[in-house]
Amino acid sequence: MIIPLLILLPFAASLFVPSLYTYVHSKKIGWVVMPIPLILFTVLCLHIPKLAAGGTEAFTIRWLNDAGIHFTTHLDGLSMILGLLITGVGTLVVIYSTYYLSEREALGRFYMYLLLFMGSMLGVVFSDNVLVLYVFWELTSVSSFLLIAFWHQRKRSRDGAKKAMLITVTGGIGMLIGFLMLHAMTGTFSIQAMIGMAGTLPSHELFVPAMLLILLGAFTKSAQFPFHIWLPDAMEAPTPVSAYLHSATMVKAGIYLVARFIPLFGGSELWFYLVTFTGLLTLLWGSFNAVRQNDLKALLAYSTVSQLGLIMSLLGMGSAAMLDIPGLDTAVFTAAAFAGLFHLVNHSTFKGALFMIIGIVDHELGTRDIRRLGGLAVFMPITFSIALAGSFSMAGLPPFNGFLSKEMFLEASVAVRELSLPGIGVWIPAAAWIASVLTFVYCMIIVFQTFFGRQQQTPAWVDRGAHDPQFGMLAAPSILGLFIVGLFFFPNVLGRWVLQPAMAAIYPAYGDASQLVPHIRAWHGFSPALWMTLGIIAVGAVLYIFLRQWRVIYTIPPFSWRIDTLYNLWIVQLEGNSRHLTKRYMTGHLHRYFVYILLFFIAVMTAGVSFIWKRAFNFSGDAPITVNEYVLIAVMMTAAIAVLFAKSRLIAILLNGVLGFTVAFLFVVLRAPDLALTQIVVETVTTVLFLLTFRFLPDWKKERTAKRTKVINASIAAATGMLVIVMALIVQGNQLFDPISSYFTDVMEQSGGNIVNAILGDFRAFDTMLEIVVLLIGGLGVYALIKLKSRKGGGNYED
Amino acid sequence: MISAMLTVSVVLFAITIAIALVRMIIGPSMPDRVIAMDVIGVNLLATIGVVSVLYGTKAYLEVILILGILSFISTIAFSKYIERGVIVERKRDR
Amino acid sequence: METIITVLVGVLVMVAVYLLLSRNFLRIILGSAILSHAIHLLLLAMGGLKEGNAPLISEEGSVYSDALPQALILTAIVISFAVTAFLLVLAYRIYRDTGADNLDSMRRDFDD
Amino acid sequence: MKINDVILQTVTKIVVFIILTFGVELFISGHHDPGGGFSGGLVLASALLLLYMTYDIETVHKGIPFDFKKIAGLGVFLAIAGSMVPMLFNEMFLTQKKGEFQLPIFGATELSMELLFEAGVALTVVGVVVTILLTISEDVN
Amino acid sequence: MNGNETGEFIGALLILCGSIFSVISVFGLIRLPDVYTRSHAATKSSTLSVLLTLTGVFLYFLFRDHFVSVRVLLGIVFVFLTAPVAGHLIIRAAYRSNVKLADISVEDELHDVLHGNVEDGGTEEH
Amino acid sequence: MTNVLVLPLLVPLLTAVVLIFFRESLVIQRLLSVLAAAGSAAAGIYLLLRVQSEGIVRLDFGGWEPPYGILFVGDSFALLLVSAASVVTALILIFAFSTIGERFEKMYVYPLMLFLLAGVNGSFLTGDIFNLFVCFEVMLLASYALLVLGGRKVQLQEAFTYVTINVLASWFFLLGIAYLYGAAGTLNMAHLAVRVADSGHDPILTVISLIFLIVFSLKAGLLLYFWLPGSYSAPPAAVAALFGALLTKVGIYAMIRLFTLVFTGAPGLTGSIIAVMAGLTLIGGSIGALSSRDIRQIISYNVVIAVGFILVGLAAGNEAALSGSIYYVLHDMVVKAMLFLAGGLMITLTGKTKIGEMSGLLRNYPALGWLFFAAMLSLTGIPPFSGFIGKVLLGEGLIGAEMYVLLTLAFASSLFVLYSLLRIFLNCFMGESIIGPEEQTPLRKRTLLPVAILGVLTLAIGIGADWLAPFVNDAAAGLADPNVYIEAVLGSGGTADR
Repeated sequence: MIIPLLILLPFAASLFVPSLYTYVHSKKIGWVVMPIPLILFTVLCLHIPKLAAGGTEAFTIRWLNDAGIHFTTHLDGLSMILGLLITGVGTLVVIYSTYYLSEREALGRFYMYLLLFMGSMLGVVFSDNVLVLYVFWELTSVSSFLLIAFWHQRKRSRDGAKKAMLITVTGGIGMLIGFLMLHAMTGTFSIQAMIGMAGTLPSHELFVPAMLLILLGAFTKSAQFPFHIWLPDAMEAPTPVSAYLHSATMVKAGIYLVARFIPLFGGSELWFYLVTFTGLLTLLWGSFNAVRQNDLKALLAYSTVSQLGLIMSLLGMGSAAMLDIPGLDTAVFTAAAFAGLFHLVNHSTFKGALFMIIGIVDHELGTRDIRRLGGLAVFMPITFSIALAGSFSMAGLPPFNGFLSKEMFLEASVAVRELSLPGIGVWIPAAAWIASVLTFVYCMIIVFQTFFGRQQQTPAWVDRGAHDPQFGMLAAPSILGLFIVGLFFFPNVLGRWVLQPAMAAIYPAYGDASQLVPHIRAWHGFSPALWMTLGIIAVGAVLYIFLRQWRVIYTIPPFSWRIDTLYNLWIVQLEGNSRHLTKRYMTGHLHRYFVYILLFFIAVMTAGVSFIWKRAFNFSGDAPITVNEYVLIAVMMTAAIAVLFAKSRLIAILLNGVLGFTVAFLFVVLRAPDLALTQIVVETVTTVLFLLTFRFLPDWKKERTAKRTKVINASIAAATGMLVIVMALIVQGNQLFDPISSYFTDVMEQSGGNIVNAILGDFRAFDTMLEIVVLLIGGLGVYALIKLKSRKGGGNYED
Repeated sequence: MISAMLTVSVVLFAITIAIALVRMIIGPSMPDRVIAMDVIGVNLLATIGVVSVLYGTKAYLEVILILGILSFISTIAFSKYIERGVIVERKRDR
Repeated sequence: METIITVLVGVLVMVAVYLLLSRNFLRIILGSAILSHAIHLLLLAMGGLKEGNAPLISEEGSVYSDALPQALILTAIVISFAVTAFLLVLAYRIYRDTGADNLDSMRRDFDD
Repeated sequence: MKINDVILQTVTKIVVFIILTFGVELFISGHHDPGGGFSGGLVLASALLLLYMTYDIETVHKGIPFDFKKIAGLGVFLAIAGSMVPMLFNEMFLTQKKGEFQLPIFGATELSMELLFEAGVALTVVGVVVTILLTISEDVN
Repeated sequence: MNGNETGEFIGALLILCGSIFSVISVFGLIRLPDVYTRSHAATKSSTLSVLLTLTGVFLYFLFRDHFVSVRVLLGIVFVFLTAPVAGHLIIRAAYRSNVKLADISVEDELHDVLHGNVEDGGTEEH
Repeated sequence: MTNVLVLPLLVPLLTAVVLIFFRESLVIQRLLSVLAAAGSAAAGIYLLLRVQSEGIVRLDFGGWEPPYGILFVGDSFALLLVSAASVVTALILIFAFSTIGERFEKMYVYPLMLFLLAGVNGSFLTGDIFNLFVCFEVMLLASYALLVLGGRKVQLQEAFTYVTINVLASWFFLLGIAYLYGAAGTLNMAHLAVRVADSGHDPILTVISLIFLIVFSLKAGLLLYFWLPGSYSAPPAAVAALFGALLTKVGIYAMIRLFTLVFTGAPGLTGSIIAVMAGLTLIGGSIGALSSRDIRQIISYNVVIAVGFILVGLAAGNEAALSGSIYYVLHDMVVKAMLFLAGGLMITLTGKTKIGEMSGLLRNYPALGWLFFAAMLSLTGIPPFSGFIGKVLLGEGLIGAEMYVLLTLAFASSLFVLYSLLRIFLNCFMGESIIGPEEQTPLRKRTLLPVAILGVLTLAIGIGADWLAPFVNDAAAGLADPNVYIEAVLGSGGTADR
């Protein structure tokens, strides 16, 4: 029961925040908001013991009974980790932003978005129903859009927001299809129920597409290569947002999703390959690109990309435990998954802290460009120490929590060779090692280029007396800093209470989760991982020292490539090409449109008629015909064809009149007096109308039509006419049923009278009623058309 | 006998209409065409009379009158059009 | 009879479609008028042109031509009258406003 | 230029009367013979057209001072409202009530809702056709 | 009965005569040199032909079904009334829109009366 | 009595006629017109509830038994659409009160709108194919008149295109009816269904059905949508909204009705044609939406996309897909109206039409901006707005029918919807505001109110989809099993006299 309330609380609160302006000084809104995540965090913490004991908690609020979509929440270890991060980091971020954002900003809107995001994110992790999960998933995209575009006056913010929205929604839509496929396979929307059926699924033909699509969703959200491009641009958001959404929580949603679905897809080799290698590639690409950045925030963005790749690849390796390979030591792989979860937490702590620090630097100095920074350690000692902790943790150095998980990662990358699968060999450890070296390098850049060294020239901020910010702003990063260190010394507390239940959720098949949780030790002998770490430090240091020398490679083609270019090209091309293409066929020329429509008619009907061509024509039912009728029809055809060659419009109108009168006469011949009557009158009135309206037209000029167009027009006309004839003959030759009209005759036999008028006035009086309505509308339309003159003539907009 | 006579007259009327149509198409002046149209209308009216005799039905007798009326109206409309360009004036004082 | 009427309908359709494909307003409107003649005749022919009497019960004989299509045609005539009138006035209005007697030249003016 | 239309105007006075009579007859007799509200209405409208052509709008308007849009509206209203009457008697919409009436001039006449309906049709047709013609004519002038 | 058949025959004969007249008049329409003479053929003899025919029709129904068709009578009256007026109006229109007389014409009496103030009459079409 | 069934048509119709007499009195015009639309909605909803308990309602006009007379058949599908159309019209009318201007109000704009509604409702309810044609014409004539109202050059020009193309379409419609009558000898749709089934789905009838396919494609804008972007972007906002919300839906309705009820025999051929057409429509609409810089054009192309999206459900043809389509139609009516109104307001307020010409409107008109944003999300199918549920069901149906290409196209189209509208939002609402607070045209609350109500509606349909579920399920079940409809019309014994 409590969990849905947890999700609901931020949403409800977000509704009220904007109106707080009336009551609360804008600077203090943050303090009103802050208790919300704190309460959530506390409540979640209270659940830890229950989960650690192996329990889970589920609760359902019925929503769409019919479609089987309900708000089912499922609290287990995995969602708990994310929940704690969301609420915990959330609390810190709110505190931080209270100091970070100026009171001139639209703070009400800011906190509203933030709360919206928080609620959505909680929804994502606690939902058991895939569709509800999708609901919240898209809401996170939306709120992220709003937060990135918070400073929407800047074009870069808008572009970044657009990019993030487009990419994540693309993934989301793919994921939705994947979910629907899963539903088609299992008949349920509940993840837990699906997991229960995991064994039967791999043989299903939709299994692989569903997996690919769900991975698409996860990869786009978690900024995996090549979808990572939105994340650096998302850094246009205010720094608290970057710290919160784009490093600690939202980007972890994809990781969460992958972890969540390991029980379902983990048995597939394809899954293992995709997740592991996408992760590694992202890790490499992200770290490689991070080194080249000059903007500290961009550097952190790429480092986030790379770290996300790291976690992703760990989860991939972890899923290998479920591969159906006899004699496999699964403990190695479960350890990888464990490392992944561990690093997930660690990353949130150190990356959150780093973002906040960068924010402080930016806030205090007005720049984030490392080329203009340097020597800050003197001015801002506290800031510096937190930055140091965060960076070293990220680089994988003791005594910080990153060291532990990094070590485990390296270990896993070596151990994964045990899998006798093709293509693993030396690649995984090699990639892991290279990426770690690069990580080391950029971590050193953060620390040394920002806080040490000297400034090229004395910037303005030195004179202004840059210093550590006030305590409140430092509080949040400091708390994270405490965790960075604390987790190094007491990692197993986390392991036992938080990570173990999560492992149980990932590997439900292992009854006892405690065997899945390795005891984390800082020192674990001279393992390959340790040697690798030493190598990283050595090579990394060298690389850092000679940074300026080798950074030139970023200008050489394969290294200078950026996926961004592809995106921009694609967007530009898409808009350009679509404009071009649409202009090509939407010319606005009526003639064109008629040609399209008629050609379509001709094509469809030719195809159709060719099927029934064999149905013989049958002329035996034809009524006899007399000579005068031939003459009449000849006259009609002549008149009609003569219209085509009429030299003046009056002749054409006259000929049309003649045609109308002869049609009326034909009605006489065909025993339709009412028709004849009406036709004659209508024809006359129409002719008069023609005369009335066309006084002002210039005599019609001979249309200068290209011969080719004429031929085309003529052939279209001929084909249309022929099809009408052929189809009519076929239908006449094969009348399948008697018409219902004998009924009318029977009814009328008793009373006598004009059957046609009886049909019009009684049997089908409704048609007649609407028909005069049509006429009335026509009259009103004509009246309005003539009387209502445009005031501005050809203005391009509404008057 | 009677039906033969009637048939002949229908054919004759048809010929009339056809010839008038020729006049209408070749013109040369507008009034020529209008006259041709008038002739067609009037002859059509006669033809319908004959046809209703042929078919032995009174159903078309309305048509005759209406054709007469309308042929008159359209002729007037055309002639006013030719003469003045305006068929219905707002105020006749010009 | 049905066959020849059908052929007539076909010819009318050809003429009408050819007219529709031109640019001049009046030709297009004439095209639509002829098109409606064609469909009325076709509807009638589809009911079967029995050598019956006009559908008036007072007439002698017990065979009547199919009255339903006739009723439908009557409705269709009225509707096509309304539409034609509207179309005509629309073309007239365009001409009065812009001096164009076809859409293309109108558009040219408009784009300037 | 003043055009002398005496001949036309003289004939029209008679002819219009014939046409009007015929038009009314046409829509009343629609039940048994060809005709009915629509063609009757059109014939009436053409009589009016003839008047307008022979005289001019303002002259005719003095004699027949109607807003023809409203006449058209009235026609539709009659047709619809008449069809709704059966609904009051809990019968289906558009059910036609029939009854024989002895009328002084016409003798035994079958008066029915149908006639009201047809009258509505005729009025609409007259109203709309004249509206269209007048609207354009006024604009042209 | 016999009288009926005679009556029917008379009707049919009138119709036949009417149709012959109509053909003759239409020959005039095609053969005569200018619009004024053509209108002569069209309005005079054509009207006669129609009147004959309609009378025939009237008689036919009168004798066959003993049916007095008011509509046909009305029709006859109507055509009788209107055809000359229609012809008159067309020709006046023709004249005022300057349709040329045939070359063989001898005199144009109205010319002096009208010309000089026909400038707004011409919407001639060719 | 079942006479209530005719009210959704009759009330607007009669009101419209009465309003002709009150041309000068704006108060009466406004009051009556909105009451009429509301009354029609009330009748629709009442019937909808009744259908739940009593099954399909029918009304034989003049008491003539089907198949001889004309009748209205109210099943859940039709009535859902009737109710939605009436509600949306009522809101658009309210919007029109404060935006359309007195000039228009005296030129019968409200009667015309009501006529349009009457035609639309009639098309939904009728059970006779020729009457369907007539109802179409009522709607079309009204739309012609509304389109030209105001008489700007673009309007006239687009109206000519629109009218002539529709004349051609109506001609095709009559052609189809002529052939159909020739072959099957009846006009009643249920009776047609019986006869078509009796003939063993004769190929001739299938070919005839292709003509109807063309007709309704033209009306709905399925593949043959050339006329649509131009004519929907020409008239004033209220009218455009009415068009965007209602017009194409009628074509869609007719297509779904006919191909689920009458021509059910050759799902292979027609189904695949519809599938290809829907796919191409999705592509064309998506491309079109990106191609334009004119706000109304972009929105109009979104109409095209929606048409493709909805008819994908017909192509799949199974119950899930059909109910998805139904949800989506309802959703689309609401959201398209909202979008057109919001877009129209932007244009009215700034006097510009291109996205490059506006900026920062969010600062001047925040409420409008967020409503636009909500409409955008809803149209993209982002939950919890109404587009989501239809999309999910459609997706399920397509997976069930194993039409993966179409599935991809349909879902990818949402992305183009998002992108095209996001362009508007980012360019026009965000960014530096170019209108100072003192020079901005004021936006009155009551102008925005209908838009806001539509926004609430789309949210309500999304979250409260469960209330709609019984109706939609009933509708979809009726479409999947035409016998229910046939029996309701002809009676279980009615099938005897085939």
